[in-house]
Amino acid sequence: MRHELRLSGFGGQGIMLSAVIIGRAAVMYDKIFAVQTQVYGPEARGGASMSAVIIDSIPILYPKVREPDIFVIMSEEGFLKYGKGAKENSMMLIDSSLVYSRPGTPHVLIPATTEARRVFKRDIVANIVMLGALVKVTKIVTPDALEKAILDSVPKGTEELNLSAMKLGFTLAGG
Amino acid sequence: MRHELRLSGFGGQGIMLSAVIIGRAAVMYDKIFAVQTQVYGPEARGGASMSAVIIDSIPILYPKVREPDIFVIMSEEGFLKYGKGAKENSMMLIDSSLVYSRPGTPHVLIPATTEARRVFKRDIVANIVMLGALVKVTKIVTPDALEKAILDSVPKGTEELNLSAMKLGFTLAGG
Amino acid sequence: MRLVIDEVRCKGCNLCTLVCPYRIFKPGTIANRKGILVPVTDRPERCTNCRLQKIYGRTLCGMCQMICPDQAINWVNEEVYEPHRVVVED
Amino acid sequence: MRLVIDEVRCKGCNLCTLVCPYRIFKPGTIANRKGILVPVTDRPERCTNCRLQKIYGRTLCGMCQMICPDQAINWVNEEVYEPHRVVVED
Amino acid sequence: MSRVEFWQGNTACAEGALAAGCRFFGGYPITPSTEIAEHMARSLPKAGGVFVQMEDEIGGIASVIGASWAGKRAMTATSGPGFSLMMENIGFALMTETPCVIVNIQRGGPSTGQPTMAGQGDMLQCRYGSHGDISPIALVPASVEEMYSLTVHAFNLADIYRVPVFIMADEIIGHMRERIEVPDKVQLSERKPVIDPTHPFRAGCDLIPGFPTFGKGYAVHVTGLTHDDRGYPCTTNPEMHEKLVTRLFNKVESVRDEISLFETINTDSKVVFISYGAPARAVEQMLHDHPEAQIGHLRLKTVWPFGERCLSQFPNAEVFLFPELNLGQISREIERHTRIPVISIPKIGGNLHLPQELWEITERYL
Amino acid sequence: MSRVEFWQGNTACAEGALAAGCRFFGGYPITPSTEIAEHMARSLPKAGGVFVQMEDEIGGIASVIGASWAGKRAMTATSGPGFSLMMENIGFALMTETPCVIVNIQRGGPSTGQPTMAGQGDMLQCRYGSHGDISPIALVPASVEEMYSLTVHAFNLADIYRVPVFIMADEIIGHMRERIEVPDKVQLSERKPVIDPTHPFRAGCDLIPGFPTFGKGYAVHVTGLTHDDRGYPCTTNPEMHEKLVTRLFNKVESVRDEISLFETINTDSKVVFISYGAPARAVEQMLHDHPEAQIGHLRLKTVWPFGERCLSQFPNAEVFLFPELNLGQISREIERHTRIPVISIPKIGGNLHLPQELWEITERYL
Amino acid sequence: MSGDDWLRKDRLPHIWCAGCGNGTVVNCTLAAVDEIGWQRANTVFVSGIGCSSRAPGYVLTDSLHTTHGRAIAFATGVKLADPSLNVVVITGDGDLAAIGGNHFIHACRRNIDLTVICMNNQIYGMTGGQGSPTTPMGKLSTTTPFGSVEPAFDLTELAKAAGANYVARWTGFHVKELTKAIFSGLSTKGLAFIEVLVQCPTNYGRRNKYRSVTDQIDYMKTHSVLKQKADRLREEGNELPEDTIILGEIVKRSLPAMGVRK
Amino acid sequence: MSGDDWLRKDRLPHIWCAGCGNGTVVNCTLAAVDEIGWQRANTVFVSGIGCSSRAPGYVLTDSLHTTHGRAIAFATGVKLADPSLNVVVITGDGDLAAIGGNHFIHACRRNIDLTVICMNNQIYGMTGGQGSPTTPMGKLSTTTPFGSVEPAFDLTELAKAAGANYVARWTGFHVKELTKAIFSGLSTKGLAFIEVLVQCPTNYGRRNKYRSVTDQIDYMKTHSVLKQKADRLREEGNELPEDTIILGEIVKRSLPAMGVRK
Ligand SMILES: Cc1ncc(C[n+]2csc(CCOP(=O)(O)OP(=O)(O)O)c2C)c(N)n1
Ligand SMILES: Cc1ncc(C[n+]2csc(CCOP(=O)(O)OP(=O)(O)O)c2C)c(N)n1
Ligand code: SF4
Ligand code: SF4
Ligand code: SF4
Ligand code: SF4
Ligand code: SF4
Ligand code: SF4
Ligand SMILES: [Mg+2]
Ligand SMILES: [Mg+2]
Repeated sequence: MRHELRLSGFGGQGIMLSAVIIGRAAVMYDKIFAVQTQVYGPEARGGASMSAVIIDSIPILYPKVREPDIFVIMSEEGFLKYGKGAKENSMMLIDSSLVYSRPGTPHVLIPATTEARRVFKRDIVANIVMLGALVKVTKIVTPDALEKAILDSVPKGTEELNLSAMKLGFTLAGG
Repeated sequence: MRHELRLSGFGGQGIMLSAVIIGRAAVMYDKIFAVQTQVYGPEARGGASMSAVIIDSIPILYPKVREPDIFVIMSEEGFLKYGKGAKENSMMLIDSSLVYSRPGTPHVLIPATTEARRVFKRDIVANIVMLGALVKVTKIVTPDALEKAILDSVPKGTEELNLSAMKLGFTLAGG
Repeated sequence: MRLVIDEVRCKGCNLCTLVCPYRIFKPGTIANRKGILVPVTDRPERCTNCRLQKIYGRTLCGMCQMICPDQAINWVNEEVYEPHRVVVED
Repeated sequence: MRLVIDEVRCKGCNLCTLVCPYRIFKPGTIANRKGILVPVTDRPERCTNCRLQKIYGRTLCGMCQMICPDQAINWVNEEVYEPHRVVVED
Repeated sequence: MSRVEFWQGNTACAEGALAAGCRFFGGYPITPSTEIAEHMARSLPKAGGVFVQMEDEIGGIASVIGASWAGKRAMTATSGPGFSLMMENIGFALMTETPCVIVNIQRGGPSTGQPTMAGQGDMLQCRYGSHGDISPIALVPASVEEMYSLTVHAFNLADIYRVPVFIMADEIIGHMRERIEVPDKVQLSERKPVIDPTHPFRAGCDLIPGFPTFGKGYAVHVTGLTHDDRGYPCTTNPEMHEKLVTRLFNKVESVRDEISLFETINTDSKVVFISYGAPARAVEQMLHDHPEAQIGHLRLKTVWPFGERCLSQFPNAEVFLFPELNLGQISREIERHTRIPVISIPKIGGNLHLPQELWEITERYL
Repeated sequence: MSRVEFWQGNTACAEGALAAGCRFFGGYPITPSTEIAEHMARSLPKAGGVFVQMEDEIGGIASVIGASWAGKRAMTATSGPGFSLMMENIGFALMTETPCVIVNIQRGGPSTGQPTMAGQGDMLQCRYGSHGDISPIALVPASVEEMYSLTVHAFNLADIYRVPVFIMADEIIGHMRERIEVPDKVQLSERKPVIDPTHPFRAGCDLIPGFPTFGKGYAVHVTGLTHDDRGYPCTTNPEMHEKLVTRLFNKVESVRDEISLFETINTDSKVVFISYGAPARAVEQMLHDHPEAQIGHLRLKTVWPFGERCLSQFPNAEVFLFPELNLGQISREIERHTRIPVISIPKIGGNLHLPQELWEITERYL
Repeated sequence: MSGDDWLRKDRLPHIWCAGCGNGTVVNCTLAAVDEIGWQRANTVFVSGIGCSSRAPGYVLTDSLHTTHGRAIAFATGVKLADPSLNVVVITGDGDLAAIGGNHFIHACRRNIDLTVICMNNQIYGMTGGQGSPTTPMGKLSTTTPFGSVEPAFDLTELAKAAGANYVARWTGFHVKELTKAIFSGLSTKGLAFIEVLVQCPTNYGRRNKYRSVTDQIDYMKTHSVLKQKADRLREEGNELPEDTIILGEIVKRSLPAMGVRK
Repeated sequence: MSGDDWLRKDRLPHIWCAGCGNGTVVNCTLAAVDEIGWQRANTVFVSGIGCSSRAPGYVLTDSLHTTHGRAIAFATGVKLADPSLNVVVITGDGDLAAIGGNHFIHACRRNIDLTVICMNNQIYGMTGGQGSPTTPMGKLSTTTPFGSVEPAFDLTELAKAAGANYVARWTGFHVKELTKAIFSGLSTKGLAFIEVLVQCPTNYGRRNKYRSVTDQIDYMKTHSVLKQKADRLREEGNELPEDTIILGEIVKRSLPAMGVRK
């Protein structure tokens, strides 16, 4: 069941946090295996940030993503740098509020940022919206595990907001 | 004609300078070969300072003195530390004003410091007195070379004094 | 002279909006492709630099350009747009 | 109490000769085996430390000891030399 | 008992240190090791320990050595440039036999190089980087779990052998997050007690003297100069120097087979991989993907001292293949110990060897 | 033409530097190298150069690198502890391809060790002491004459290859005085001119770019970060890093047989000594004392890069005997290149091997 | 502004975050350098490591981006080896005052003819927000998670005590004054030190409850006092609040200097 | 003097030259340490490398003789790890102010509870007489053969600017005052810095035409002025000669300190 997931956007969107939440959900609550990595580097500041998660039911040996089969793309530059070469039978979740391009491969459009702003007046939870949608579409972790991992990871006092964002993601992904 | 020469005394007596003068005399004026080495080390401050010269008519390979055949000893501690074990057929020049012990091996007593004080009112030239005596007794360098090397090495304005000291050395050594 | 914000360089910090005595810069509202809200200029012809730089031959005010940490604010010479310049100098 | 210069430690710097208000230390003239001219003491019984330390139970003056960079100046208790002490306390 | 966590390698390292009783961290931030310092800054005060951010790495390691003499388990963490700056005081720690743990999360060098990319370019530096003849201990974790367990082990080795112990991880292992089972309790060793307080640096036949902690009345003199058994400087006595430095060298080298930890797979293979750190994960993946090929694997957990015994585990080996994130540093050491060809598979720039890439090379030798 | 002098090794080194056109010295005093600084302090101002005593060795090497970019031949001199402190900036010099000369008059280590006694304990440090994969050049004089001539040579190599060049002498050679014939003129090389000013770090097939001296209008950007041909940072591109660091490594390694200087005696012998620095004098004496034995001698003048060709000069060799003033450092390198036994004859503490002692060992193999 | 001619335009936009004050200081520096009439060919920018230290990489002159903390020592070599070069050092609070503190005070002591501009954002920006020697007590950073307990340096006082000929402090908001101060620094024979307080929204502002860049600029505006005024207030017996930022020329003198062009 | 109990008598005579002032400072230090009632078992002496830094090797307590310039950084670790230990750092002008300058100013900034005693002989004694950052301009050393051209540090001003709680200067002649100052330093919570000018006949005196140790002591006596007096003279508009040595307490304050025993 190995899945290789790549998330990209710009700094401040919480791309890294999203990746950690997914990994945490898998390891701590779904009791499977995950490895999370990311790109550091000052160039990532202005440009595209990227994080990756591998999920598997058996221990993960090679820790780096080789050919992602799932993408979460939250900025145009992120798409150009990290999404464009997606392989044929991959799945891409795109924040359609920020990404103009579209891949030739299967993808789902989620207007996460626009909706986050509209519903919560907070762009900042767009990443959690995307996570909800991601889990809905790909089922790489269980919704339950996702919820627990989100609660572990978000600042105190924002739990409700983030869970609502997650659910909005479920909804936007057709759930 | 290899000679291994060891000089010892206490700090401030000019033991190092003496060694350099001998080496210089040999190399620059007698056109033979010499290697000069010395003991550095903070312990030498209070205690005994030591310098060594090897003189040979052919290039010197091994630069360290192995078994000195000539000694110049200018302090009691210097004798105890560096003179006591002199080999049988060696020659030792001793500043009898400062050294109380006597070796069982051949030696010449030169009251260099007392005489330097008496004649020149300057203890500081005792080392040059000893050099004069050394050359007189052992002939390891020519008196002419010694004189030139002394002139090269002593501070401006003290040339006469030092040459007189050298000659005093010749005299004290029975010259 | 015409005031331009270089969209490639601007990162949307809004420092220019803070310093202009004429309030010529207003925070942007629409994100560009990089997700940046570039300020919009409000009647830039009011800028002293635009109006008088050519005449006096030196920088007047220039606060926005000086503080812009991204070297994104510049005045371009519009030789070809002679009429424009006249208008600006009004 | 008796003033002693430890010959093993003294390096003949003559700082003690500089500080004693009673001029108890005089520069030495004869070199010892190490070539050092250890100062000689001139009527050390004049030293306030020798005279009064036992009585007051604390260091009096002590300049020489304090400045001696070689920890060579000390006062030794001379329990065995009772009579001496009496003399010193004169 | 244990609990499961999803930790970053650097977090696991810091938590391992805390579990090992480390109560002092002195350091200076540098990518990609900074998370360790940051974790310690948050956690140490709560654990009754001290975190201090020093003015530079020289001060960082100096403060750690000072803290160790004051009786604390102490550590610092850094990366290449900071590691280079520590070299003088690392020599001091070796000369004075000061237990301490130094973590180097390796990035791309030389110089400032690639601050955020992985490398293993400091493997020979940790062995030879300080002047004079030295012999430190260096461990190389290949997983988040080992970032924890080898850090605990490092503190134990440091206290047992009275040496600085290096954790020579790389950016990949330091920064990746993965599953780790954190034990409730870890096994801890202690520093040897002092036998003869008048000769605090006199060692028994294990060559290791007891540790005279400051403040306990030993009045011990600790110096980086050549010293005698009392700890007193004696810098012009060749015999004393030889005795001291040979002991310092041998106390580690003579037990190198004991200290050296490694794992082996398929020991009867002809083609044998050697690896440590992140590249080990690539080798493991390749072995997993090609079980039929029965390739051997020697995974080093200790690189220094190098216990050559590990090589003899592979009696049929005809070639050693050695992927490293450098231009073949530990391969050079292997070459000293074997007549079998050692094929270095260097990779620099920050990428990790691909399993596929290793397989292609392997095929040439099968 | 030439003149005869009776010079100390350190004097000869300083005079060699002056003859080579060195016009900048930045350093920090340390025994047993200080005489070099002191000589430069006296002589440089008269030669129109600059002597600066910096606040530490880190500043010393930094100022030297700065001066080199300002177009001067520049050097520093130090010993173990200071050398350790220079490691970070030595890496910077390698990464930025800055020509400079660094003299290490080796004393007894580790740590402060034996400040006034001779050692050769930093031979591997000069090769591996800075983080990342590096390849500097290191020369090893064995006489006062070579302190002069190899210093001149070091400046030439530094300028030709754009690397820091080390003079790895020892206290014995640095401090002894002996006869030297000082040439009236020495041969000097120059830095390559810049070919393409827009890509100042682009190298031709010799892998060495031209040198864009500051103040000449090149507007060159010099950085210790991984950089492209223009000199601009590019720290997350693995290919660029690999290209750069491999080039830096290979520009020296690929010509190691050219760079490596050595002398041979009795090349058809079975028993062959290898040596460098002061121990070479002991070997020479022993050979002189036992001409009948026809012992071979390979005396290295260059240790890094190590040109293994020198070993093949002795086709009949059955054993290599290698006296060093350390615990066998360069012996380790030899072991990599030969299947013939390498017998290390280590000596630490400050004494030099006695010819007699070497002879006794030799006899076992004759 | 013809300071623009001094930029490596091919490298823009630079790597600094949106709203980072460093870019402003570059503007002021280049304006001053241009105004004083230095030529690109005989001007050298030197820096260490840090966000701030990336500045020389954007300036179209010979530029030396060195190791962390060592910029001044490298610059000393450049300047002494060729005094005809004009040498400007750009550094950060960590680079200058943490790891580089020793080179800093020694350059001030030697009074070597350099201009040193410190972009003081009171944090280690490049490495992600650790406390620096200028982080005010009580402020948050990733290594002072409970508020810094160490007193901060007053860099200008240090420079003064160490012997620099020219010392001034401004902020990234005071662009005209800063430009003038840099100009004065460039004109000074001997060491000129100009400290500029700059905002680091990403790593300092965010953690220390400045919601936006402009908030932090506002803070600098409202909490700063000119040195003359501060002196006067103090003389009148007033205590200035702890967090007052003193701006202006702190020292201007002409002690003996090294490395001055003949 | 029971300070004598604090000596490693088995190591005397020490390695210092005849007339070297270091031994005097040891006397004063031990007298102060003894007077304040510290115990040998909870007192630690730390030093770097240099003649001066050999001092802890003669003191019968735990003593840490570290690397050149780093004493204060090591001491910081000792003190923070176990604040119940009393920590005294003994250092030289080269050790403290040349290579160790950064640790010095940072310890002052942190105001960490150490007492730092600097034996300032204005020269590198141990390595044979090179110039140091406190060698006065014009003075001769082996690396300033034509007279030093670099200005010298005023170490007390540096310590003050950096934030130390207690700062004083005396000479090796003023044994009573020095002992008192060290006592005050030991009593101070926070960093106490005591600079002591000492004669180095071998490497400074000899080269700078002091014919004897006592000559140099005489110079220190005749060229020094108490701080109070110097301040008064200056206020009255008098200029003090360049080579005036200002003695006394320079600063005494109680800013927040680190590492203080609870
Ligand atoms: C020797 C060394 N230690 C640590 C680092 C990591 N490092 C890079 S930048 C930096 C701090 C920079 O702070 P500052 O000078 O204030 O610059 P800023 O990024 O805040 O502008 C550190 C610690 C390094 N590159 N080299
Ligand atoms: C890293 C390093 N650099 C240089 C030295 C050499 N060194 C030893 S002591 C010393 C100077 C000491 O000067 P100071 O601190 O004033 O002590 P003094 O001998 O004058 O008392 C130097 C440069 C060293 N030991 N280590
Ligand atoms: S100051 Fe410059 S970067 Fe900031 S918003 Fe204005 S134009 Fe854009
Ligand atoms: S130059 Fe001055 S007036 Fe013109 S836009 Fe900029 S700030 Fe406004
Ligand atoms: S002060 Fe001490 S060392 Fe000096 S002469 Fe007097 S007793 Fe001797
Ligand atoms: S204690 Fe005082 S009076 Fe007595 S000998 Fe010493 S200096 Fe003189
Ligand atoms: S981290 Fe801070 S200092 Fe660095 S570029 Fe971003 S805002 Fe500027
Ligand atoms: S060299 Fe100077 S400082 Fe060192 S012991 Fe001798 S007199 Fe004292
Ligand atoms: Mg900063
Ligand atoms: Mg000194």
